[in-house]
Amino acid sequence: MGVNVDANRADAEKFLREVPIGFEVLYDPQGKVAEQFGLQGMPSSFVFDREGKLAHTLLGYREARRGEHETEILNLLKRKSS
Amino acid sequence: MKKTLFLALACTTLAGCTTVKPWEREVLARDDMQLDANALDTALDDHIYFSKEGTSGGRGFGGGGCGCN
Amino acid sequence: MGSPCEVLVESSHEQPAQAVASAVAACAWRIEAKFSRYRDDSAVARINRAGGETVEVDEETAKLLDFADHAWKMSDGKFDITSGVLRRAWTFDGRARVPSPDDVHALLPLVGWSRVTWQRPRLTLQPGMEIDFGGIGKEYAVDLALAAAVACTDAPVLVNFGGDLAATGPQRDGRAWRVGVEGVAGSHIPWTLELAGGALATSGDTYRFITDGTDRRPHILDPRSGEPVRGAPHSITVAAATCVEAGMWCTLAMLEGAGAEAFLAREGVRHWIQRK
Amino acid sequence: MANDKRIGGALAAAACGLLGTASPVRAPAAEPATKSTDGLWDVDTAFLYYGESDGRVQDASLNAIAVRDFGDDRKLSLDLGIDTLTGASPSGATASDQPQTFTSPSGRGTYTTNAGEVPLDSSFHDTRFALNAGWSQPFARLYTFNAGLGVSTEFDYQHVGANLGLTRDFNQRNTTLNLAVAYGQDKVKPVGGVPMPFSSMGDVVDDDVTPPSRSGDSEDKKVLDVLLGVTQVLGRHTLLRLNYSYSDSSGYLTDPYKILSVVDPVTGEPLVRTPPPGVEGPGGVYLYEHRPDARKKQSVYGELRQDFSGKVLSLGYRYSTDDWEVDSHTLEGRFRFPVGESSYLEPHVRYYTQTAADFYRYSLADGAPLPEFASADARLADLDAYTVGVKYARQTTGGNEWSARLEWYRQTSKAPAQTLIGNQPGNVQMPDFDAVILQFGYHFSL
Repeated sequence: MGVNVDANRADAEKFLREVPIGFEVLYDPQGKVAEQFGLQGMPSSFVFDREGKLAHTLLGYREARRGEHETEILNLLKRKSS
Repeated sequence: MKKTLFLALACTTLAGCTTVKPWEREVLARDDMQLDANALDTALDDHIYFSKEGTSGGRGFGGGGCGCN
Repeated sequence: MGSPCEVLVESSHEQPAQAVASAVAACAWRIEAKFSRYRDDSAVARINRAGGETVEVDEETAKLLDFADHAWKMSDGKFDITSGVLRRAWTFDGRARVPSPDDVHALLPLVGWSRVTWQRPRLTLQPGMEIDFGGIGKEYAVDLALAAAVACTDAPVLVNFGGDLAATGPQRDGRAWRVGVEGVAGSHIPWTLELAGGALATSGDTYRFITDGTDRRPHILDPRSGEPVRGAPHSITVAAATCVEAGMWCTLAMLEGAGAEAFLAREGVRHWIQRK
Repeated sequence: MANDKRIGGALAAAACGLLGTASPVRAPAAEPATKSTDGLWDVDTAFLYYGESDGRVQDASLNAIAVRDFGDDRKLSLDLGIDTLTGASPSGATASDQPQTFTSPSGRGTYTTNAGEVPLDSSFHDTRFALNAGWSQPFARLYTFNAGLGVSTEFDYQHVGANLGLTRDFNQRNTTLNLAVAYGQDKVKPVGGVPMPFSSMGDVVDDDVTPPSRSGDSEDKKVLDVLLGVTQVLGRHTLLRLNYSYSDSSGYLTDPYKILSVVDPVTGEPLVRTPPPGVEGPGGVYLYEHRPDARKKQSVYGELRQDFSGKVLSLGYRYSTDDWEVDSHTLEGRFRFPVGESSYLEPHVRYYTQTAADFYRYSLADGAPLPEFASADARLADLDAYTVGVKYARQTTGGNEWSARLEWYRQTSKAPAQTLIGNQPGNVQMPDFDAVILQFGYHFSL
């Protein structure tokens, strides 16, 4: 799920038309969610486990670390719900 | 003296500003808000002014490496 | 059509959405009425009742028969619209009933497109033979329904007939449609696929399977042996330009059994296969 | 089914036969493609024409900067420039009410300046090639490192340079500190050799003879630049950049082609000289200039960028001072505003003013002791310059951009009163000029 923090929603929609994505996007023009998570940089990703607990926080994005992140997520998915 | 003034100015800016949050940078992220938005124009201008005026540079290492001065 | 049908229209106005819904529903009902083997008044029922007599069929039925003929040739006889009579021995309703080899062999003379004379527009079946458009009909309905929707609106539309679906293109904001595919029975994770246009079809035992206690047997039968295909995946989902193609890929891949993955990979078809 | 048989085409054809024209034209299902800038060259090209009034210097140049992002902001940039310079530039000699004859820098011929005109040396034309390559990449999240190498070559000048830079973000990237160092090593190979300081312009010599008073073929120059910068976000719409830079040049900083007129200490009129019989040579006494062999320069640069709902104002100011006593102020402003959907206009103004170098002389008095250093180069006099221009840029439907820029530049200079001799204060003629800058640019990706 993506949280878009553009103050102007039209900017986000224009971008999404150019770069289609496959997940839900929520709009947070006031940055309330961002504030709540104490965002340190853009983009930031928060990975939650099956119990809804925050498992990983990823700050920024590096193509070089993509495999690492994928493995982390797959490991979380493999873990059975307790 | 000049140096001191400059450093004092820099310190003021560092401390005295409200922080812009990472998610509030959509304007600052625009191409036309980048300091190098006119990179090629300013590089060419710097080269011209380097060869026509007594001082150069300042913005970056502008305009050097030329026998025109 | 025996499965839930839905149409999604991305429009903020009610009127075009209504028009699309009506057009799609009309299309669905028409094809259901014409090609269902469960309805006595359908074109398929008329053919199956002919008892060895030659039947002259209309243009639309002829096209479907042509398509079935192509598919039979392409699959070296594995896809066969006359294989439905085998169902008399196999019942795919979840009950544990495994037929005896004799039951199956008794039915084999009634199976085989090679025993059929198809000379457009005339079709002659051997007495006791039946055809059905399972594996083609629903997919065909999806493609036609989408075409009908496009005729009514410019808005993005997705047509979903029981898991076989097609979309006009991405959603208005450019995002792909997200489609939930029922997971392997017993698992509660529905996995999602993205569809930015084109079609998806799914074939599998998600809904219908029987069990003999050890082996789950998918509802795909090899018409040449009368036996269920061994080693077939639990479900196959394929993306293609049209739903008819996607559905045919699913069926053909299912018929490959354990070789389903290799088959689809070799053909360069985008697919998702679930095995237990 | 035979294992090697492909049926995709046959199936598609069969489906087409079934669905006929009723099949809507649709894109095949595909995972959403992520638009990526990886593996693309981002290229900025420009053609620039610079032309001064009265047939003085004209320069035409072609420039291209290509940047390739190798992913994760690791960028390679290549910068290529070619320019051709023609026309005449002021030699440093004063105007006179008599025609003046000079020996050209090669020592092989003469040229004459009409009475009442500022002497220009028209033998000045050159082609310059410049190539710079740079690499920049982030590390440890908040740091960016960059390094570059550059070379340029002209008929009489060679430059090799290297630079290193480090950037660090602080304060949620609201503050960026930047430290950069550049080092350049240049070689000057003047036409006709390096003139000795204050040697007088000689008579014309034969092709196989070195002109008199030459100390050698070439001289070196080294330049070390250090830059310390702070970029501070002042608000959602405001950005401030402050730079402090220090530049240390050493070696041969003299212009080998510039001369000073020797004048009558009472009237201030150029001395008149008659070359020996049968010899061509200067009709006056002209001495080659001599500048100090070191220059330490400091400057402060500030730039403010402010967004006004889509319109961007940028204001720049530079103060520079050096141990040659050249102090300058530069003020610059640009205002970019959109015109329609895909174009923008950007007016530009610039004002520059400088004080004269302490060794600047309009001329030298005959018989007076020579100063330690002297130059009559107007670029080291009191000087004011204005630029007014406008740029228009338009985006193509493919996302590329072309632009056109027209600027007008006026420079006026003044010789400080204490450097004037005799009657000069009433009839000083400085080589003031107007120039136009015309630039066409095209920005694209490939």
